Amino acid sequence: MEVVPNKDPQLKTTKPPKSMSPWAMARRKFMKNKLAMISLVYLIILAILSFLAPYITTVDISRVNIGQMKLPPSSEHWFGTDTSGRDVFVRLLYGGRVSLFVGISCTMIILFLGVIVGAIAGFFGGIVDSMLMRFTDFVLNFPFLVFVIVLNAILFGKVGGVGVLIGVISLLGWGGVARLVRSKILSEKENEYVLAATSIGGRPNKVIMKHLLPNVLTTVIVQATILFANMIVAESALSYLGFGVPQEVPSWGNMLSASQQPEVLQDMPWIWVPPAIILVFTILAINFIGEGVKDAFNPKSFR
Amino acid sequence: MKNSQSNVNHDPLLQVKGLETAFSIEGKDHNAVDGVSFNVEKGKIVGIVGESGCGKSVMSLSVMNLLPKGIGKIRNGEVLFEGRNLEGLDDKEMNKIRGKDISMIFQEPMTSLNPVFTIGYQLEEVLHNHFKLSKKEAREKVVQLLSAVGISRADRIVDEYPHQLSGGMRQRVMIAMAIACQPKLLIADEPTTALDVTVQAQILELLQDIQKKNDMAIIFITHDLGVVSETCDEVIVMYAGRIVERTDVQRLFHSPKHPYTELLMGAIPRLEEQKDMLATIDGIVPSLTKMPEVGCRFANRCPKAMKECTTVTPKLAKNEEGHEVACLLYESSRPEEEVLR
Amino acid sequence: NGDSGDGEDTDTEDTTEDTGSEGDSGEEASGEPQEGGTLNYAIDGEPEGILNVHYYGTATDFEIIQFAVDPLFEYDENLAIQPNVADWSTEDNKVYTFTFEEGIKWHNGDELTVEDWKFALETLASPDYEGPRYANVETIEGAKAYRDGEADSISGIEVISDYEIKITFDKARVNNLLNVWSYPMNRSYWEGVEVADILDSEKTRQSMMGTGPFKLTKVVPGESYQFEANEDYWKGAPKLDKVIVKVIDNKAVIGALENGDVDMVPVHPTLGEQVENMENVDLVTYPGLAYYYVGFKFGKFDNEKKEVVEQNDKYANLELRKAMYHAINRDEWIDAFFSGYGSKVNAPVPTAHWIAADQDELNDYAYDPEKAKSLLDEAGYKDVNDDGFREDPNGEEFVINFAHYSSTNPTFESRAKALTQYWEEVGLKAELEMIESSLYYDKLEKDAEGIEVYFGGWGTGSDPDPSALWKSDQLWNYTRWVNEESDQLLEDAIDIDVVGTDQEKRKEVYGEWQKLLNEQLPMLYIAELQEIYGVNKRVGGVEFDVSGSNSPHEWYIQN
Amino acid sequence: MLKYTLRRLLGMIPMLLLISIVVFFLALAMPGDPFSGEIDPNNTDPEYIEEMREKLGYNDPIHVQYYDWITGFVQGDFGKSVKYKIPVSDLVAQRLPNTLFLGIMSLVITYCFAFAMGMTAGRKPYTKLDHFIGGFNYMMLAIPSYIAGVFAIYFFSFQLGWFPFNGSVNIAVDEGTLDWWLSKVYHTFLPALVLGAMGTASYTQFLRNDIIDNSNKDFVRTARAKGTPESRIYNHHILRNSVIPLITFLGFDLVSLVNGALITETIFTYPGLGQLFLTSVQASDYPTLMTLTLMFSFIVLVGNLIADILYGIVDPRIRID
Amino acid sequence: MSITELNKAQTEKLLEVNDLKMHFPVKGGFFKRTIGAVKAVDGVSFDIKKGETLGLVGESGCGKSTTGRSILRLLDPTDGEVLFNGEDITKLTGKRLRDIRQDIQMVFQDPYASLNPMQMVGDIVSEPIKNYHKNRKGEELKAEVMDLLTRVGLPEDAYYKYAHEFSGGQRQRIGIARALALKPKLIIADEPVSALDVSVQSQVLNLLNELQDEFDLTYLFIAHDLSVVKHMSDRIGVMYLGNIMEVANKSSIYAEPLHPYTQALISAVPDASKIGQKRERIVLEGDVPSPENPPSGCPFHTRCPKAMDECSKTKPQLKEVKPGQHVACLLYE
Ligand SMILES: Nc1ncnc2c1ncn2[C@@H]1O[C@H](COP(=O)(O)OP(=O)(O)OP(=O)(O)O)[C@@H](O)[C@H]1O
Ligand SMILES: Nc1ncnc2c1ncn2[C@@H]1O[C@H](COP(=O)(O)OP(=O)(O)OP(=O)(O)O)[C@@H](O)[C@H]1O
Ligand SMILES: [Mg+2]
Ligand SMILES: [Mg+2]
Repeated sequence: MEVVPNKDPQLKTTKPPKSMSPWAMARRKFMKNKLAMISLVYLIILAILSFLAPYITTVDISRVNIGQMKLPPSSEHWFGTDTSGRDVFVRLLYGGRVSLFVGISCTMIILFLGVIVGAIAGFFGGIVDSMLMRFTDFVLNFPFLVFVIVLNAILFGKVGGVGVLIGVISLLGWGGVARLVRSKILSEKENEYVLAATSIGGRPNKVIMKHLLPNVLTTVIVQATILFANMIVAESALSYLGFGVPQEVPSWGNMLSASQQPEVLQDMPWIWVPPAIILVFTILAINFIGEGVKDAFNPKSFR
Repeated sequence: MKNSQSNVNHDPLLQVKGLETAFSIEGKDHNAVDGVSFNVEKGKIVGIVGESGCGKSVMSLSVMNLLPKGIGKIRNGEVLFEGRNLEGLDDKEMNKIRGKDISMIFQEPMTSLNPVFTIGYQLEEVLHNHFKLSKKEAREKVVQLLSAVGISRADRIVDEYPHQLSGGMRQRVMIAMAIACQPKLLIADEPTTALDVTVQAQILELLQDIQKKNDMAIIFITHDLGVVSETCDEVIVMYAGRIVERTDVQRLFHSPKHPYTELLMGAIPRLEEQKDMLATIDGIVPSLTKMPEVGCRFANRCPKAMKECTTVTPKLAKNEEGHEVACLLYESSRPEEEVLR
Repeated sequence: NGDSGDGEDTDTEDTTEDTGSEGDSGEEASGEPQEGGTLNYAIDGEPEGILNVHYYGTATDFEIIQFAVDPLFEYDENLAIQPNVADWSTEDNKVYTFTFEEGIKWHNGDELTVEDWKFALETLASPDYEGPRYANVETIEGAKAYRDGEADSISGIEVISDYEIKITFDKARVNNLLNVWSYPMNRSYWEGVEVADILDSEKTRQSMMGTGPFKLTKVVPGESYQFEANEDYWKGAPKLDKVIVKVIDNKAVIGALENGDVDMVPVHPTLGEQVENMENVDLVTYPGLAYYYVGFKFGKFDNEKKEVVEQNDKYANLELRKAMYHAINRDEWIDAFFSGYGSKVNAPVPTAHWIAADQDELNDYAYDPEKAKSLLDEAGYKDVNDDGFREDPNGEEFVINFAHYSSTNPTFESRAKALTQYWEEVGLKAELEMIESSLYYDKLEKDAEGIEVYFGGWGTGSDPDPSALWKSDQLWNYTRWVNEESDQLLEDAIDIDVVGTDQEKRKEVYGEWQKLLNEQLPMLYIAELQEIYGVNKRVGGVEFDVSGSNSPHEWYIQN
Repeated sequence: MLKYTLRRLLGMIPMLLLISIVVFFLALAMPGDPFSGEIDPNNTDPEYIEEMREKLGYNDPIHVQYYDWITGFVQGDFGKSVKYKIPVSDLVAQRLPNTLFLGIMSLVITYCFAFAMGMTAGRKPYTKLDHFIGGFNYMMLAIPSYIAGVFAIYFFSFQLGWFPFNGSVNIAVDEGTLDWWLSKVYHTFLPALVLGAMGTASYTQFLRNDIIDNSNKDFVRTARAKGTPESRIYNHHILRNSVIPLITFLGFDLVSLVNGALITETIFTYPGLGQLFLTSVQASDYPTLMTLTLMFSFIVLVGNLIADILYGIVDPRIRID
Repeated sequence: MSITELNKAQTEKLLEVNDLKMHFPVKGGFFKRTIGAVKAVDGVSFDIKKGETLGLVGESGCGKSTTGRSILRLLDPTDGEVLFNGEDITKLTGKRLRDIRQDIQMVFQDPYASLNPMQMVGDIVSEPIKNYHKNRKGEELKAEVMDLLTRVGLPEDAYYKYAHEFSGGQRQRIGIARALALKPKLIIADEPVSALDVSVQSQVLNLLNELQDEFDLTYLFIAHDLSVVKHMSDRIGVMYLGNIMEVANKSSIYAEPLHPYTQALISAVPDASKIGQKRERIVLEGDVPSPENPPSGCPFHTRCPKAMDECSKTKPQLKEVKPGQHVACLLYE
């Protein structure tokens, strides 16, 4: 439904209500969404705790403490210790650092690549479009997990580490975003305001930057939440399988891979249940935020 | 006027009495149709005009009991069809009437047909809904119907999908569907608005033909006064959920009484005459949540508004000529209590 | 990969940490034997599916094969070789005469004769043979010529009768018998299959031909294998009707044992405690023949010249190695990472082996960080720049670059890390590199850059000769340690002129050798492990000793 | 239709070639002998290796090597597995049926559950039941499949003992009999459930939203106006429209099945291609690895093709010819 | 506008469109080659004199918008020339093209889609100025924009609001203000009122008329509603399937339409003035053919009640049949 405030030029009696940009409206709508807000708060707290982990605790997380292995939760070790005698709680924080970092970095890079390719293809069309889209199709034809694993298998041992993982994931992951952005641009391009922007003398780059992208951005933001969740899952799954973050670096997936040891799975739930729960909650939270954002940006609410 | 004669044996085909239809918006009910009463006689074409958002569609959906479930509901009033109250019938009962006694066509021929079923299938469905027919009979009937609405390749069209037809053709299909069971009343909600003039002319011609042939009554909803003047017997002018004026078409166009009607007529450019300036109505129809509680709803846009217009609600009343109007400019519209005060 | 070259023995250290060696000691189930029934036997690693005793490559495959084959000789609880299908006699340890049990039937009804063994030996010596067992026939006279295509037959093999065969080795050795291939191969069954095609053949992949207590009746590749009793088994019909070997994931071992889905499964030491606590399952342990060590790289090997060509002096200092040894708390480490199902070793021979030296004669480098520190101080490894870590005697930064293989098993990382921590506690900076296990031994073999100190494991076979791992001209001498005395001792130990046919004499020489290695510490010997099986209480008649289990035909299901 | 399919199939060829080139270069980047598995890794004799390299054409120029490899590949010569020492084609032939079976079953599960739940929720949106289904789906979406798999084994196999935790069939039953099929279904059910659950949640939500969307469409109003019973409107008019996009997902499902199979098969020790892939990575079994990688890409390609073709078949608005 | 003024202006042709063609390629086949063309505009010629309003009517899809957009070079015409002040602008590129847009502006059909929802009204209206006059900024620019806003009948505080806060009519005013910002000479109004309600429509039409006088504007007024076009225009061009069928003064076109299509079109318009008298409608058969394969000869012959054999063969050219009245029909050969 169209929101039509009483704006008759004649009736200047009513004080004009504060005008709101679509962003502000979306923000307000988002803030009203309890589930999304709780999720956001959760995520922010989690992020802060994780990124501040080195300042919160001075424990050397890589240290193996033979005397303190497999201890159940206690006041000293809130979530107990793992099979290497490392404090699960501390590792959880550090794990969050890695998992969130990988998630965010991959999301950012993927969005960056995807938006650029998609926007260029969508806006210029023609040859540029077909070339870029052929290439995108090509990238999309690689089964994601399979190629990440193969590439990691090749690259590990040569240049290991989180960076490689992020690079590989990003390189293989941008196709979907590019497609989405392109189709969104194509449909947005049909809107007369884009024609208008050209007709009033706007140069192409300005039309893209100022008119198209902001309108595509809502889609991109929604997509970003989905991506973020997916990337966190991808990281943890890869790490779980042993092709992700190097084992000595704690990440939620690496912590979860402890559940592959039957004695841990059955008798030491404190080692793997916390990362599992945190992971599930985080993904849940991101999904809720995504829904909230999608709702808030629902075009029916403005325009 | 026929409907002014009080003939006890001769009920009007459709009687709408004090209909109030509300939508719940953010938990509160707001009347989109606010106390509307009118009759439709057998075989007559009643036009309903008004600006966008004034409740025309909601009114007709209320009659059909097709309001969106959970959001819209009839709060008050009754709808009598051939003397039988449709209000309160359950879906099953209502389904026996819908499509058979009362049928409806809509504004958007492009989206009103199900894109994944063939034309024939969708037409047969209405027949199956109301009659026991064999497949073959139904199909024959469908081809007949399609030819009747002027589709030339009827036997081939039955196997085509809606997207293969043009807008005008689809609207013809919709009409065929609506008249399939020879209903007594057809509600046409802006059936030509989405069509080009030449196609509109075709469709209007067709509707009038069919109406004559089947002796059907039609409620013809539109915002195009020109269309009304050419097709309707009677006209109802609605504004913001209420009827502001109602009379036969000649009288309305020759001597509109309500300022809203007047302005509306002044606002459209006409082919016949050249005006330098068109009449304008400032502002827009207030949205549901912003409807004034009392007084004339048109008051804040009305150039002839008086002080009392915002405090006294005019009622729709007949003047001596049988011309109904709801405006305080006319004595008849003043509610008695208010007069007394 | 690295293999001690013994037939029955296999990769001792791989990703799943199977140590498929056979051992000693036992455990007995009690209860009433019952005829019939099905035994569910599980293996917790994926087999390669080479169901051919002459070709298989991993211990996992042999766990399947073992039900259907019957070796010519077997080993007793002291790892002493005993006649099984065949008995032997020799005068000089060069020429042997073997006599076969008569009336033994192959699973297809053919009778087993010496021809079948001859056929096996010829196959292994064939130039087209693709399996890893040529070494087990190499010592037979004429085998090399046969392989090189210079002869049509192996001159050292002489069939005397259907049940008698004479084999001449190229020279007299103490271990000729231990080394020679001891499984026959049904000649008529393989009729028409070229040697080159055996490995790919259906007969290798989908079926099996043996003389053992069970016949393979069905294969679901990579998943399960069904055996039925060989009623004609020459030692008596098996008590079980059926054996089903299932491949299960390591994760599932505990659950499957607990709910009775499997009756018998090898168990990783870390799970020992859980199995021990199960009511329906017995934990069976026996001494293993594998040991873990920390090796040093003393040089680089040239495989063409067969000699160590470059020297690496970083760890040449014996005091340094001793200090590093003393710094490690092996008891604690074994307890932590193997739940106590293991013990320290002080030489590269598991204590259960008959050649193991008297442990009292070996130095026990007990955990003693103080001693380690003083040794280091003495050797000149001091912290001169006060960064908390010792520098080398020249005052240069000293970092122990320690390598360990990695897999999905996260304990590898922590146990390796724990070792580096021990060293850091005595002031030696240590850095850990985890190397993908599929590349690990390859890198060790090639003396890859960056590997200085490394973690490894090895299994000793029933033939104790460790030459392949220790002689300075051997590729698998990963430490590249060159010591003439050691080389000499190893040669002596198999030299018939020195030790004769006397096991005691041989054991003595090996004892000397172990003492030497215990002194010189080219490796830090860490631990030997026990073999552990989880066996459901309903299974009876199973006995284990250091050579492995008894023949499955004696196993039964009880109420 | 046929023409279109043929044309699309032809159009896949250049894409396949490109992918094969990428895979080829990946293989070159791998240590060792990626293509054939012919060089005995235990034999380190440099002469032998050189001889084998020459024999196998590793000293040829790259394009010749590629040509040899790809022509071999097209003819079904995928090389020989390093780990299993049999032709990779045999290995694939052994495993493929299992993966197919798992895939089909998980699809069936996905679609059954998604339809049941999606239709219930979509028909009565914003009710308790809808919220319950929604909440359930959010949970399902948030639980990564490997966690779900581990849980499923732990709970259904070990705690309750309802389902086997590994393998694809009970060896004791005879192949081809009804029992054998039942046993296969029984063994495949749990992994298929886990694999299918991934799709179920998103499908349910999609179907629900689409049903709600469609129930506000003009054509639904038309159907009501002609007196069509409510149940018929949902089961017929709306469902048909909502199912169309869903069916086209089938193609894309193949893609997610490939990804999902890697994890699920590994967790359930289910001997399919996914598990084979992971073991081949771990064992550096390059010929197998390369074959599977190329095969998986091929599956993705086919999946996309199927999606397009299905779309043309089920949606009368799309005309392909 | 008075008659005398009109006469004076008539001498100057501001815009001349000659045989304009705009064909959109249809891609298909294996290699996505061009396999056909949508002949959206297929040889359109007309001219507009300074200060006058030319109305362009026709049914939907007949190429009105495409014509408008081609003139502004939002599309690159396939063929033909567009002379603006005597200069052919179809081949212009870069800076010259941008310059020409200072003089020709456009008002769009959809008041909802033609305003960027992310921009404040002030930004929308000032953007064209910023595009061309980098030096104008700050308060001066703001005052100018405010002035424009008041001029089109919007409150000043509209400056800080967003499009979604306005009704359809008001948005159309914003669009008009944006078009006016550069003080163009020609405004192409592409169905500026067809999305609006009658009451609002009249406001916008009145506004456009006022502005024309005030800013000395020339309009190309596109609409499908004949009465609206007639109300607004001095001359009217009737389009059908990418072709102009008839161009004439509005009085003559209404009084005596010559082309059968024009006749049908005019008779089809329902008119309240004719109430009561049942008039004869010319009801055309069938639908408009697809522009992808238009009929040969006269594009209208498939539906023309007066079609002759000849019509399917020869494509009639626009000819002056009566003074000031050009018709493309073989009836008047
Ligand atoms: N589903 C709905 N929910 C809430 N409000 C509604 C709904 N449908 C209609 N309305 C409101 O009811 C009022 C009347 O709407 P209605 O559709 O009857 O107008 P109309 O006269 O048919 O207009 P138009 O000419 O645009 O069709 C409007 O204010 C509209 O906002
Ligand atoms: N970018 C495009 N690509 C392909 N075809 C197009 C494109 N733009 C317009 N067309 C086609 O050109 C024809 C003319 O379109 P145009 O928009 O000019 O019509 P119009 O007269 O403005 O109609 P309306 O009254 O609906 O706005 C139509 O058939 C349309 O489908
Ligand atoms: Mg309506
Ligand atoms: Mg247009």
